[in-house]
Amino acid sequence: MCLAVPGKVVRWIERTPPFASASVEFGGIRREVNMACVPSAAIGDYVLVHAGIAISVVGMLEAKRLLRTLEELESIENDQDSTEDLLP
Amino acid sequence: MCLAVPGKVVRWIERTPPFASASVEFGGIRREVNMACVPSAAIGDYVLVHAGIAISVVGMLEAKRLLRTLEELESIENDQDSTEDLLP
Amino acid sequence: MKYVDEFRDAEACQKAIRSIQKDATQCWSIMEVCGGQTHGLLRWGIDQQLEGTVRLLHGPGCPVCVTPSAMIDTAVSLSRRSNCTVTSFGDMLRVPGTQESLLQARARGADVRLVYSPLDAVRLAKENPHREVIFFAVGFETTAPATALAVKQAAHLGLTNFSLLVAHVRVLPAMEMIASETPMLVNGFLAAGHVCTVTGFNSYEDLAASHRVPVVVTGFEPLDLLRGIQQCVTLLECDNPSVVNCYERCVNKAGNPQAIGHMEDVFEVSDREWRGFGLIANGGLALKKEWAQYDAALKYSIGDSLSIITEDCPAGQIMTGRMKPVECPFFGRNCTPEKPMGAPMVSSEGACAAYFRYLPANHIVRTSK
Amino acid sequence: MKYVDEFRDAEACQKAIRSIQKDATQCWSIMEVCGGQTHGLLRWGIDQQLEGTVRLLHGPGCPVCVTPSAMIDTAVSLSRRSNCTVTSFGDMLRVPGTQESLLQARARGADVRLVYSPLDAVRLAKENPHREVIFFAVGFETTAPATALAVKQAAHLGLTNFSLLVAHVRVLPAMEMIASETPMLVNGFLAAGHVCTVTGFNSYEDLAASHRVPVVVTGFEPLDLLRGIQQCVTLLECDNPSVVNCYERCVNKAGNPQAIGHMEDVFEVSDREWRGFGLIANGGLALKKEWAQYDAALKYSIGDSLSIITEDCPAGQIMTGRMKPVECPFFGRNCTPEKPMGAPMVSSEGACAAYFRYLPANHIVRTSK
Amino acid sequence: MSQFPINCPVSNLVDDVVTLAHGEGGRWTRRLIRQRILTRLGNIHLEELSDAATLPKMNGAPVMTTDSYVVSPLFFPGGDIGTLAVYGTVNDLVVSGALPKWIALSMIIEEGFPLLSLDRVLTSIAAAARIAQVQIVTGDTKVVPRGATDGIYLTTTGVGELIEPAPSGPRTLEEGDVILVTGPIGQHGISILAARENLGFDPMPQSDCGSLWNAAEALRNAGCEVRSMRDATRGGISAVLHEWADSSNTTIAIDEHAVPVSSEVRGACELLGLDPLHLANEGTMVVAVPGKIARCALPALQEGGRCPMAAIIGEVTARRLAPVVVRRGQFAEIPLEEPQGAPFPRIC
Amino acid sequence: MSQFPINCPVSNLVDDVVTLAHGEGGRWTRRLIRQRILTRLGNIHLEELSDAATLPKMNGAPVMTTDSYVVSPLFFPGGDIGTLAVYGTVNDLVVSGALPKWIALSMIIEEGFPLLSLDRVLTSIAAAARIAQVQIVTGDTKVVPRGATDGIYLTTTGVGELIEPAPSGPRTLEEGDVILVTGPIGQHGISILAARENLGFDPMPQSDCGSLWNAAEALRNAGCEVRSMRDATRGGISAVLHEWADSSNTTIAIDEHAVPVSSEVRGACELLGLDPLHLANEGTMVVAVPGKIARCALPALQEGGRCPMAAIIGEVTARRLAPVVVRRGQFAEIPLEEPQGAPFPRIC
Ligand code: SF4
Ligand code: SF4
Ligand SMILES: [Mg+2]
Ligand SMILES: [Mg+2]
Ligand SMILES: [Mg+2]
Ligand SMILES: [Mg+2]
Ligand SMILES: [Mg+2]
Ligand SMILES: [Mg+2]
Ligand SMILES: [Mg+2]
Ligand SMILES: [Mg+2]
Ligand SMILES: [Mg+2]
Ligand SMILES: [Mg+2]
Repeated sequence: MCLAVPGKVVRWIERTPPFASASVEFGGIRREVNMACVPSAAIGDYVLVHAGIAISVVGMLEAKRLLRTLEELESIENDQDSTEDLLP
Repeated sequence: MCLAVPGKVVRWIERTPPFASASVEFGGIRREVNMACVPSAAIGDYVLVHAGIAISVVGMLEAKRLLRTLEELESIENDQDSTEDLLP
Repeated sequence: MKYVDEFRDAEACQKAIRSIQKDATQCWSIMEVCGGQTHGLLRWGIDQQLEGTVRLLHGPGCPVCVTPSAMIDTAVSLSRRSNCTVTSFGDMLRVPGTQESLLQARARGADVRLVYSPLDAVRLAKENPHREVIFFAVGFETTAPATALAVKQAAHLGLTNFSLLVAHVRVLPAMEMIASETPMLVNGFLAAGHVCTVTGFNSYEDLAASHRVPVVVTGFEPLDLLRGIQQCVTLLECDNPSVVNCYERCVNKAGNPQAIGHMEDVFEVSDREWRGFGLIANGGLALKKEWAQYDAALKYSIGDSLSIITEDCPAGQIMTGRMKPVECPFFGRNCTPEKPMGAPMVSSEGACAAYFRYLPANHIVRTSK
Repeated sequence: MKYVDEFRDAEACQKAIRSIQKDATQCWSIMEVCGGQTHGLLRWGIDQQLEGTVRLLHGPGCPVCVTPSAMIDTAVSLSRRSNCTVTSFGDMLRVPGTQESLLQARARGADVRLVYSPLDAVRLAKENPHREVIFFAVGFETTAPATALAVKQAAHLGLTNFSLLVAHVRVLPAMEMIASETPMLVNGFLAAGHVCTVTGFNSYEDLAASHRVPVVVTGFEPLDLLRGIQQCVTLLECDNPSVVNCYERCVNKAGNPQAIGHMEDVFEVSDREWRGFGLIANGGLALKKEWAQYDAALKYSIGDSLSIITEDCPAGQIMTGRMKPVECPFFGRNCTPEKPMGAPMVSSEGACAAYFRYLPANHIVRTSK
Repeated sequence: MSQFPINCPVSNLVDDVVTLAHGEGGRWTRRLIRQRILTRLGNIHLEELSDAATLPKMNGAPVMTTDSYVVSPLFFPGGDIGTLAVYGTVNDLVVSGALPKWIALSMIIEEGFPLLSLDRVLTSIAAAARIAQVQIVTGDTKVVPRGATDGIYLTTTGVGELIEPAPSGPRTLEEGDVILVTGPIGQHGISILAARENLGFDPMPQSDCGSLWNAAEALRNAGCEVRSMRDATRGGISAVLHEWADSSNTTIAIDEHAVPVSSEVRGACELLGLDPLHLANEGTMVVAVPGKIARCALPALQEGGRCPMAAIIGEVTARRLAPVVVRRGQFAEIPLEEPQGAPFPRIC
Repeated sequence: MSQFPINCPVSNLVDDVVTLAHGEGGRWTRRLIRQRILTRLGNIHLEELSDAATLPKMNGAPVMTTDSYVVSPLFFPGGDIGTLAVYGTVNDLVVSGALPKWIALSMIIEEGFPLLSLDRVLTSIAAAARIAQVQIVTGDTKVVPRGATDGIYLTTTGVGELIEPAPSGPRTLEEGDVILVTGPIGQHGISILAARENLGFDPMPQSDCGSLWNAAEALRNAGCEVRSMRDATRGGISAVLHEWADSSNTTIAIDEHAVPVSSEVRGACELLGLDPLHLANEGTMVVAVPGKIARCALPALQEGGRCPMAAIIGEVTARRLAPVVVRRGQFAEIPLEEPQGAPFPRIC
């Protein structure tokens, strides 16, 4: 029940809840999203959108941290070498 | 506003007004007609039907009388003879 | 078909025509009151064949034609309400109001339906308890008993979603109005046979006597029409302005007592505006107080409204016999059944439509395609 | 697309898989709570690639699957009323009640519409003032703020023709119920990332501590899922039953205060029957008294009704992790997405449907055409 | 952003009605085609189930016609929308002088339409195609949401092969040509009206819905030179005669008493204020032949063409202002009104 | 006896909308045809206004196809129901290896449909027919009462002439064959969905609606042997691949990353939970060629066929249980779901 997609805030349209809304970009398209739950989102921020409303601002630093953690996995792994047999 | 057609009463269906009705024959077909205005119509009588209701019983004798009147015209006319030039 | 085919016998008709031609010493102006008679005369070519013998004037005989445009506007506005269904007879739907016709309203989304009988509108109300079904009741005394029975059926069934927008008209006051014209254009009337089936013809005695105009109760088949004309000519020739019944198989002097009873139970005589005529005293029927709950005008708070007649169409001239359709400057040019300017060109009983359809081939003014 | 593509990087995923395989000393049973996670795991083949390393159990994560059939029956009966329009999300419409689904009702004439957002249902009510628009509100805490905003918008707009049939469920009580099963089947939980986006994860501390079960807040992209599994395995391997957030870019410990605020303004915690689980204390959300005018159950006098579960489908077994879909005797034989026997085969998030769609080609039991 | 109409696959299909899933081109569409359509209409071309049918080469010139059928009610005494859709298109080919060969069938079905009704329609199509000796070679099925149509609409497109010599066409009508009809008129129009409006007629008037192949073939076999043939569908005999008169710049004169009309149609027309000349036919055509051919054409139709009620109803005359006139006994000739639409009952 | 629906001639026609009288076959129908249809679509066959068009003899085998178009909304970015109806039918002929020649056009119009919208549709039909070099040779117009349809439905039936050698057909697909698409997928599906549901996307995604003639002709000109071509309409690429795999008893493997998808379609699909492989296309086809032909087919499509985004997306492999599998990077091969209906947005 929780399909939610990150999109970039392009323009605020209305600031007052419950009708607060902004134009948000997903890939090559934009659409209007209810922003009542993310009042502090700034232009350029990514928000997570579910059922027509933004439910959070996506944290850039946290995203980078996760990807870095995984890169670290890689370096750990590079010390070893039993790879090929695990690919499908 | 007064298209009315004679049809033959074939069967009484319901006797109580305002729902009184009978099956009436027109040419090769029959249909149900409201009979509230012709309570005395008998099977075999012709009734004049307008907008789904019978508004009178057609008088057989009167019909014959009219046709006879016209036949009489004919006999009167037959005494004379300036006919052909009047046809179109 | 019995009582139909015998009265269409071509040979007998020819004899009747010759008889009329023989009897008539002058070209009498005879008005057939009912549009159905107009159509019969034209469909069978009687009009052509009596040309020069009798001048046939086409009377006010189409209730559709005489319904005021303001009344149609009311029906249109009711039909636009989201929970209302407006029902009426076919030709009524096509008559333009001041803005549009019911059919046009329907093409724009209104719920408008054609019924064959007022009783069908009752059935529709019964089958659709959540919709308000309004029957736009037009017609002469011929039709009024059917409407009266519809109201009685609705009452029996306890329906609260059925009502009438009443535009019933009475034929006699209009005939009186025509007869009162000076100079008087009409020498004799062919009274509307099917109206008389209901009402009888006692009431014509006064008209005939006071205006010295013969009134012949006449049917619709060609022989009936010819017999009526013949009788009228005879009465005129011997200067006998009396009332004669030539439609005896369907009409009694006193009319149909049950039909009158149903009609009088439900309706009372009232003044009514006729399109082309103006307000006619006692010219219509209205629901009696005790049936007020079935009156759409009360139910939906519709005020009285007289139309201001601003139309170019000289329909009043046509319907009072002062002008023949072909004499109208618009006939067949600006005004055709496809693009009618006035009601007489709309209704299939309207005199102008009848002329347009049935005029002899070599007289027809056909608009270019 | 930013924040999507990076987390689908195939090479990084392969590394994470290898890392998990390296870390796991035994085949842990880990339950992903949300159906979206189930689909991600199957769509990317993670399930296959971790076979033998981790046993993935599919949790109660589809609000559609857990909506009681009696509730659907209520929605169906509302949709059959002549002036009512019932709206809901797509998958909800396909779930059978005891008699039929909303879509089936629609095929038989009911007014049922699919909406993308509860806010669309408000717009529908605004645009159709003469119809009663009912939103059948299903969903976890992820969706509840949107429903709450819909009610607030309706109030702002002064709409009186909008109401909710509330079937919102809360995920924590169901997790507690699963964790309380003896013997305990689940070694660790992947908490539903988008639920936590709204609620945060403070509330999981008690669950983790009292049942000694690690809870890892996990996202939906393959890398997120793998990172969650990896973290869970790590916690399990070092016997550390704590709560860890692996979906940090979207989830704060305290959740989204505005979303919680809107949700709590409108809803209060209540007991609720879950299909396959029975009555769960505090397992749902209900409208607060002050919003009673938007409660379809009150507006249309709908009584409480617990379904008597007589279904053959062992959905409860599936949703509590006691049985895998392929272990169900009906799976792929009597029960397919075209002819589902139970909710988990209907919803696109249902575990059985996910298995049917994404099982490795050589495992698929395909029904004959 | 407004609500979505439900155009999603219905997983748990209602078993006895058509659902949107049946029209989505996927598994359910294929099942519908295999279980209901192919079983009834199957032939080597249709069974290919490809997007287009590749057909045997033709010798003669191809003749092509299309019509959509939106009749209400779908089932009526004497036929249904399926029979209409086959015979209507076959007859358009036949009157063009072609041998009907192939039909493409496109169905637009309303969600909720009973599968039993669909079966009935398909069975009618199959029977009519067999009788008319045409193959349904390709088709299409769309399902539209409830309320978006009236149960089912069919569109048939026919391809036939011209048989030489073809009728010379309505432009070639000339003074002295004779007009025939192949049977009693107005049957279909009255049948539809009575069934749709539930007029409660007893017996229910029967439609004349059927193939005109035998009639056309009988004229060819008898070697009759034909100026023009036309199935008198919408607008009835009147529409055909008006079109012919206008394109040949003649006036066509009809004797009303010579026009065959059944007693059912007669009665219904009097009651409802209709003229049979304006009523639709679906298995009755008007034929124009040179005056000298009338002697040969009438018996050809009555015997070889199996049209016992065929009749000569009038002739082509020099152009007057009215394109079509009707003679009623010894009365004057009266112009026949051009149909402006489907006739409907009048009470006035 | 119930009320009559109003199927009577509207004497005083509403001037700016289609009325029932326009569909009754009489004067108003003729006027509609003359003033609006012939002015836009006219050609010697259509101008005959006869019940059937007699066409020039053909040398090759006739190929026939039909489809009804019930699209909602009627107008969408990149096309409308008129363009769809022409290109859809043209493309069915093209992918069958035929030269499209003639189209029969049947319209079912709702009473009240704006004449301006009808003009727009007819203008689109005319433009598409010109581009696709087909003639609209015969047609039909029906008008149904308000509420009985969704504005307008079109049915087009196309007849073309087979160009030898024709594709050998999906049954002939074999291991090692290569699968191509002619352009980015899912454009039409997303365009329609966004326009219908008023999803407020900016820019509005454009449909790919167009003719496939150039693509097919480019393959022929380059001498490429083609196993099968198919316009990937309802059900998208997935539907075509499933059908091909089943009829050739192979498994088709697709590389998801190789499938061209525009950024608009990508964004919309993520947001709405859709898979572009299941979305409809209206000017994009799937082509199967023998493995050795891939080198020739791709540049032929990209250059001669004016399909710059054409791509090789997968290949035919030995039959496994799943008819179609998708590879996503280094992940496992996952069976591709067979479309069960038009995809619709999920939030769950
Ligand atoms: S012809 Fe037209 S304008 Fe003239 S009177 Fe008749 S309806 Fe009126
Ligand atoms: S396979 Fe079907 S019957 Fe078995 S648990 Fe899943 S939904 Fe229920
Ligand atoms: Mg045709
Ligand atoms: Mg035809
Ligand atoms: Mg024809
Ligand atoms: Mg198709
Ligand atoms: Mg319908
Ligand atoms: Mg096709
Ligand atoms: Mg197609
Ligand atoms: Mg195709
Ligand atoms: Mg046609
Ligand atoms: Mg509609």
